[in-house]
Amino acid sequence: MSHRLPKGGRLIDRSKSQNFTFNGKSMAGFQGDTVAASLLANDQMLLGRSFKYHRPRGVVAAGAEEPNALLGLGQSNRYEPNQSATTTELFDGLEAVSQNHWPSLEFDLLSVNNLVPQFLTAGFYYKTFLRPRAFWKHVYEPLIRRSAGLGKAPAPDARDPDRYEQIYAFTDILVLGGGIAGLQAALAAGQSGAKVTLWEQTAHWGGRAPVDGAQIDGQPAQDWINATVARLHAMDNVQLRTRCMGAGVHDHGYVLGYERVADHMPGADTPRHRLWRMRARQIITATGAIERPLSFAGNDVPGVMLASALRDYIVNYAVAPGARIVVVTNNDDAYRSAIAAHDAGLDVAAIIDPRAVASGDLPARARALGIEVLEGRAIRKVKGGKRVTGVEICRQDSSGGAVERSIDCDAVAMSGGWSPVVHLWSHCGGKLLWDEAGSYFRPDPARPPLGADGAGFVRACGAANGELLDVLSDAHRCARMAADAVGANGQPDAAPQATAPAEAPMQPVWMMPAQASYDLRMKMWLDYQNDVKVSDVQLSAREGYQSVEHTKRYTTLGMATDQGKLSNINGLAILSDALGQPIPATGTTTFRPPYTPISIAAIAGEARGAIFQPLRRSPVHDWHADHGAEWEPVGQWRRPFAYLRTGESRHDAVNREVKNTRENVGLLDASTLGKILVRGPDAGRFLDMLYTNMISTLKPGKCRYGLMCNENGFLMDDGVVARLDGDSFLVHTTSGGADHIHAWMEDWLQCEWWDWQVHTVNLTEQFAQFAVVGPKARVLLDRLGGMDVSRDALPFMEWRDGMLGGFDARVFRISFSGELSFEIAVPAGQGRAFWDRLVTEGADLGLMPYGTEALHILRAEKGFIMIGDETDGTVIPQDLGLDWAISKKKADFLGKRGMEREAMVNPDRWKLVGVETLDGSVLPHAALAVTGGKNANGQAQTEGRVTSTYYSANLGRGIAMALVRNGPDRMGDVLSFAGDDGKDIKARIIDPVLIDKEGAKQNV
Amino acid sequence: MSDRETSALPGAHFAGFVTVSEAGLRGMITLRGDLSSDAIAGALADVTGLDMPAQRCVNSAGDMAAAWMSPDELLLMLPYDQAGAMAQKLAQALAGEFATVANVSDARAVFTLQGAGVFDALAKICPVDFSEFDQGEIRRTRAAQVAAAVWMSGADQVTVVCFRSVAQYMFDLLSAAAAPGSEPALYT
Amino acid sequence: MKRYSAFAIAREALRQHKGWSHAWASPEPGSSYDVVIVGAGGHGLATAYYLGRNFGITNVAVIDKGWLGGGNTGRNTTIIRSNYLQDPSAALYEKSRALFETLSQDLNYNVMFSPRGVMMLAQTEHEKRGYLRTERANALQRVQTRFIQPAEVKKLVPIINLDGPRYPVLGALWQARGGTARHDAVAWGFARACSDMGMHVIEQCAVTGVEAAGGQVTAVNTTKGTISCKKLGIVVAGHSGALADMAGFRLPVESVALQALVSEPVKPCMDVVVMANTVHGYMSQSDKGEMVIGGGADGFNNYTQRGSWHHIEETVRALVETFPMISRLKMLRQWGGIVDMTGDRSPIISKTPLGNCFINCGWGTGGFKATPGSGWAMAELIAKGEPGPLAAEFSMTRFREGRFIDESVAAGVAH
Amino acid sequence: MLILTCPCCGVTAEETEFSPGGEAHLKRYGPGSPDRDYESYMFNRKNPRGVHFERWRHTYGCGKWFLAARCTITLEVFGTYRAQTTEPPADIIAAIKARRPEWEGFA
Ligand SMILES: Cc1cc2nc3c(=O)[nH]c(=O)nc-3n(C[C@H](O)[C@H](O)[C@H](O)COP(=O)(O)OP(=O)(O)OC[C@H]3O[C@@H](n4cnc5c(N)ncnc54)[C@H](O)[C@@H]3O)c2cc1C
Ligand SMILES: NC(=O)c1ccc[n+]([C@@H]2O[C@H](COP(=O)([O-])OP(=O)(O)OC[C@H]3O[C@@H](n4cnc5c(N)ncnc54)[C@H](O)[C@@H]3O)[C@@H](O)[C@H]2O)c1
Ligand SMILES: Cc1cc2nc3c(=O)[nH]c(=O)nc-3n(C[C@H](O)[C@H](O)[C@H](O)COP(=O)(O)O)c2cc1C
Ligand SMILES: [Zn+2]
Repeated sequence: MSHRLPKGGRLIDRSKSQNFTFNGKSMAGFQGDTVAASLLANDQMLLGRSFKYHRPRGVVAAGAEEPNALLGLGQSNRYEPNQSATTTELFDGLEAVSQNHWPSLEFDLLSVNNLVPQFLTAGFYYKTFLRPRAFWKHVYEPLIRRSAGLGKAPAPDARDPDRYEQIYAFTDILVLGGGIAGLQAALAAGQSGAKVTLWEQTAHWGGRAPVDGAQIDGQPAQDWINATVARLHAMDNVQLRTRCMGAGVHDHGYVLGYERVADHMPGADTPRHRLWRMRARQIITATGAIERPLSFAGNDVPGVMLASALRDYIVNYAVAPGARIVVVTNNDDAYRSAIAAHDAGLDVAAIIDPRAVASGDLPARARALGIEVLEGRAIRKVKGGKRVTGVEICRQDSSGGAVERSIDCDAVAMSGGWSPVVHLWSHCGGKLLWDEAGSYFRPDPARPPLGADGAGFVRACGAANGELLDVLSDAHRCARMAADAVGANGQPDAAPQATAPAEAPMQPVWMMPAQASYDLRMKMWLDYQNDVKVSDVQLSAREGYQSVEHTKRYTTLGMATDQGKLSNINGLAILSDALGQPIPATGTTTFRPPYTPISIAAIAGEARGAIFQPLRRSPVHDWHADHGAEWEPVGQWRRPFAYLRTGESRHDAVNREVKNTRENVGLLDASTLGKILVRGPDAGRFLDMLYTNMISTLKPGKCRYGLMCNENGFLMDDGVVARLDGDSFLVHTTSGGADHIHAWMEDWLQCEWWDWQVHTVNLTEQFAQFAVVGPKARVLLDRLGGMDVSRDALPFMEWRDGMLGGFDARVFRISFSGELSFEIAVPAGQGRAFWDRLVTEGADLGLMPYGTEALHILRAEKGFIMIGDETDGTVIPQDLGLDWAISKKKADFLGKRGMEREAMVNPDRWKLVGVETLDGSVLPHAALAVTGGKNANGQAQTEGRVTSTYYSANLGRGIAMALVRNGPDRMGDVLSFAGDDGKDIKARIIDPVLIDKEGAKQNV
Repeated sequence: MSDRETSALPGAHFAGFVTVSEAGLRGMITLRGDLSSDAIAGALADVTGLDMPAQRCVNSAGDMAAAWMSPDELLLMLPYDQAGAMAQKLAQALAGEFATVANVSDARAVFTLQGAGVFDALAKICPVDFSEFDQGEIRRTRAAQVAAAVWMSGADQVTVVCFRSVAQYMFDLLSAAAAPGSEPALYT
Repeated sequence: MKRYSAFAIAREALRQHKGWSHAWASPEPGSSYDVVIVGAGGHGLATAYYLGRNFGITNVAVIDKGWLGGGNTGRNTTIIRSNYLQDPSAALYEKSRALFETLSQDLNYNVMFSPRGVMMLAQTEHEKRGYLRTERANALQRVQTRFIQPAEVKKLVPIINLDGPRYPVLGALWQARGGTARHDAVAWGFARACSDMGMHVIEQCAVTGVEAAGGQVTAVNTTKGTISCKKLGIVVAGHSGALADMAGFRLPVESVALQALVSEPVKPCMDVVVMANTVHGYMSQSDKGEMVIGGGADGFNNYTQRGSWHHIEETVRALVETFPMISRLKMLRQWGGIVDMTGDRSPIISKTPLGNCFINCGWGTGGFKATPGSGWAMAELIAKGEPGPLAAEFSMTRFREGRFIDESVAAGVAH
Repeated sequence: MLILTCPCCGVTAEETEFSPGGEAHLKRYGPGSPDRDYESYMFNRKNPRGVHFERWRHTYGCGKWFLAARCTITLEVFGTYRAQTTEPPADIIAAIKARRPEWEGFA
């Protein structure tokens, strides 16, 4: 029976009762409990089922290393699977459910797997399920998936209602872990004058020391801890934070901290988690050590737990995991657990110690209390199914054949020694040493992780450094070195002295008994959650998966949610033994962040919903939204695709806009177009390099259309350049290209032609820019007044500055539609007022705004190319018949060399033409023209591709452009485009310019 | 026309553990040229009365300020309606120099954060150590996913400038960072 | 080699599984081989396997500096698809996908190829047009894909949020017989089959130099001595630059870290692979139950197998937006691999300036799916000394000739 | 997650304020240049394991490009310097030599 003790409990407040449910059953605990503690207090030892065999699972640990006690917490939108009961604080109203069983925790049908463990060995699935082939997808895999997977996933449409946030912070010295080592390190570092931050993952300071009963400077550890925390709080240069776990150490001193701000007070009006992105110059890991289980048969039966955990439950929470306890240990420390249990009034049936003699102070003390100590002995087997009922004892140096004695008990406390928590040391490349005496890996100070300056930036201290006894001076020393490294040279107080009973050496015991038979080894769990046993690791070695990394992946050892905190060292000891090599030759697997799992939500942070990504808005964005705009994302901008009137389809709206623009007047928000000022004595020369055509010859007041290629010769951007004056040009780019082209210009100016005198200024957002397009465009501008926009005053491809209708305007006479067209730029702040004015003044002229789709159709009717449609990053200007825009005179421009390559001058390149279906229908997007043959790989051969295809309301039929092999030489030829359902579509090659070939409309 | 021009988010205001307000229209002029040259410093002083600011610093006098943006870029801040004329004056003063002047007043949005926790809010979105941030210093950086410039414009007051098109994003972001109940107690 | 089957397991179960022997032998290197393959990743091992199977060349050593399969083969997100746009890519990846269909049976090793379907979301008009283009190309390339509408997307992936505020799902390119495979098993299965043909798979043996005479390769220097060879295949992914340097040439390749992460395992909630390229995230659920998530690549050269954290944040944000229910799952582990990126994001299977030395590299972020096909094509190149039709377009000279095989053009990415 | 110091504005900032720009000190080959030169300029890269000279832009700061010498194996940054140079300056070379005596030098 696990139960609450009548007295004690360091961390609980008995005056604050908290009600919760487990699998629907009401239970009560106290404030300060962890969920695991309160469940044990309610005699709930069985908490879940294991991954593979669905074996019953109970609590093994009391902290972050817990592999078993994972629960589903909360309901509906706040439901969360796989929450560790040992690190979750109890709160009133908490709802928990157990996981991985069907139909119930007590009775799990899939535990039949457990009946045939001989078949379900490591890697069995690689050897079977091979036939029949289709069964893998339809039968075997679904079965495997259903039985795997631990907790239930949240509902498909669950929406997490909580808030999450992230924060950047900076510190000289970051101390991870608030045990006595961390506190002392923070104190000494703080006293040196450095800026110090100290994080503790739990809600409490002090770590293990208060549980272990240590004395510091002659006072109980707890008193020293309280005093030290108070001193630290009083220091301006020290920041302390509990419930904040060092999750990962990354390059150049970047550390992630996972702060569980409100997990213990759900619904509070605060962020639930906060992710710290700390940049530390020095990091001290004072993360303590983790006790190792022992490998004996049945070591996974609920009721078997770590000796330190048993002690924690008794001392911290006044919870007794059992009434009659057997302790099994290869070291002196676990005797403390026996003593604590005894002191709490529990029956300690025996201490089983595989060492030949147990002679330290602590064993002596235990014996003095009347506890029986069985030396040289081992647990042969734990009895019981869902709960320990007893143990069988044998000699440690046997094969376990002979049972010497059986002891009834309901809890077993085990200790196989301690392993320093080296995770954070290792994340960024810190290397480890094997410590023979303690049988653990600890940080090798000669091979730390290296920072930006090439020097080590992580140091370990205390138990995390393998220093189990002289913790405080180690921490002190470590802090002083870290302070030195950051140039803080204040003199800290001397390190305090801790006193503890002397401990005799531990003896490594990797298997119990030492020569255990196969039957026993098959029941010795290494990885509790993933059901990896001693026999599995041995099989893996036998089959040649000899690298520790192979064994990990073949057996899944250490791949569960606890990442092998309990199992890894034991596992690699077994592997080393099987391979007949020393443990350090086997080495560890790679330690990877996070230290314990962190919420996906915290990683996403605040970037959700409206602030998921920036959305760039033009100055008239709201007007569009209010007038039926269907949006089209263009980079981070939104542009109206079309403006839908009530009851109108997208298609109808587009047709209306297209027709109206050619018949009356259309209005386009072109504010998103890039506008870059290029200025300086060498501006012309620079633009001649950037554009394929000649720009330097452009006269002030005039505009020219230009093409930009990358150095492969591929067309990258196009747009109109206006010459403002002798040494200033205004370059227009595509909406998506503005930032890129600006960066591209700066790259060339700063890194290649740094002696050229050119400045660029990105003015994209300075101006709102609207296109007024159509036969009535001039009428509209004349109505606004203030500027002469007549044909003579402002001819095609020229621009003028002036006041238009009282607005500061720059008017360009350019056309992307073939219509009479003006693009008018006004300062962005005037954009909305100017737009409103145009809409009002144009109303009786039939003015309608049009969106990007109409824009596309209008340009396609004129055979104008569109970056991103006719180009895709593999098209050169020559492919598009734009040879006229490639200067023959210039010795060099970006892309010229690339265009010289053999594949670029190949006469068989596909070139731009118009195509029209014989029946006037609209060609499918991206349709390919087929020739009928097959290539060497059996693929249908093609000779062309549709790049743009639309229904033209003006022409009343489908129009399209295509890239076709030798296309311009094949006018009138009929191509076969592969249609849907294997039917070909016949289409004729035509001139791409379909409207007003002479340009009469735009020149009026 | 009285409301001929508007700032990006007129009147936007959020009261969290710090207040976030859109600051309205501000005049801004970009001056490009070698800031270490005497000619440019001279022109600046002549036209504005301001000394050339040191690297990453802001010099101000009255309602005008000059901020060092890069070795060859200066940002001049002044009342919105003076920007056009000032840009012209500067350009004239710099005629013959390799220098470029552009009025960029409309390209930006400006926010004011006020309160003891201004850095606590900003620390959530800017990867900057504000404990090393001095009055008179301007820091160009990233605010979550967009570019921003930040400086201390008064006691417990920070000014944040971003591009106009992302004003709403910036405002939402700052409001979320300043949400009541989310005080991180980092700088306070 | 002992055949694997349910029957064999049952028999072994009765004798404590003592009858199993090494899946692959681990011999000391011999002094000379007909072919030496550097790199015992999936591609290197597959190359050796098809050299033996298709060309009867079995005097082959595959040498790896670490544990086999420990490079990108052991750290990728296992997406298998062949819905590529350009003809040469579609041919190669579809060949590979087809080989995956029967790979478990061919190797007598269950590589758990799971043709559960791969879906690439269209979240902008531009992206949609790109996928429509791919769909059309695929139809002619004998790659079975289909553009599906949002309702079908939701049916296949109930956890998806179709109308996120920023990028509503406009449809998806769906390859029903794309999927995943158990990545480690692919390497192990090939290694076992190579070993069975008498080839030497040599681990923990780094190649440190390449020897040549008269413009022809003669041997490699390794940490276990010099090994002569008549032909050399370099198949070392992220380390291609280093090997090319040893062989005296440079590659159009840069090595960067690419990251991935897994969540804690949960019960089945997502049956297909989803790639959301506009927001840069992709996710599938492994048979064990973790959500397997691919992150972004660093932009700077890096050999650390650790990437920069911000890429993880960007990916996770994108996925929370796409699959809001993952918000309350937890990240279990993150890691990185060093991938070799070419200028057009397509691989290289090519002769090199050094005679009888061949290279297979540049798979970047997406070569796991190509493992058997790449091995097939590389084996042909090594055996014949000239590329066959599958490899013909993938030569390393294509860049200077201007014959890019650019897959990024139709809004696709290359995972 | 790297930190770099921009030599143009003096700010030390994290990687996310910068954009990487590939190998530094490439010599541009334009029209008429031999295939091999063009290929080496455009495509072929040293991609070394060890000391690497590379381009970065302070995108979210002063906007300037600069160059960095960095180790691709340890990620140690030996120094950053202005982009307006065709080869690494002497102090950078010295800093690298001090840390990597076996380094063969810039070639
Ligand atoms: C995070 C991540 C996610 C990915 N996701 C996908 C995906 O979803 N789908 C997909 O198709 N692809 C994906 N990829 C890409 C895919 O993993 C690779 O393209 C593929 O695995 C490459 O296989 P390989 O055999 O060529 O290389 P590797 O598996 O890397 O093998 C190369 C081998 O060469 C060895 N080697 C190196 N140098 C030497 C030397 N000097 N001497 C001896 N041996 C040497 C290495 O030790 C290594 O084992 C992903 C990659 C990563 C990193
Ligand atoms: N005698 C033995 O065998 C033995 C063995 C182990 C420990 N000990 C005792 O343990 C104590 C060691 O002191 P210590 O301070 O080195 O260790 P500790 O275990 O007391 O404290 C470590 C602290 O770090 C925290 N922590 C761990 N990982 C963290 C992370 N990633 N982020 C934030 N916090 C994290 C833990 O919650 C804990 O509070 C002493 O009392 C020592 O006597 C003794
Ligand atoms: C598809 C896939 C699934 C994985 N699933 C798990 C897992 O369930 N648990 C785990 O700990 N690691 C998992 N990993 C990560 C590996 O543990 C490991 O991090 C990865 O292979 C890289 O190797 P390294 O971390 O040893 O460098 C998975 C990796 C891949 C590629
Ligand atoms: Zn800078």
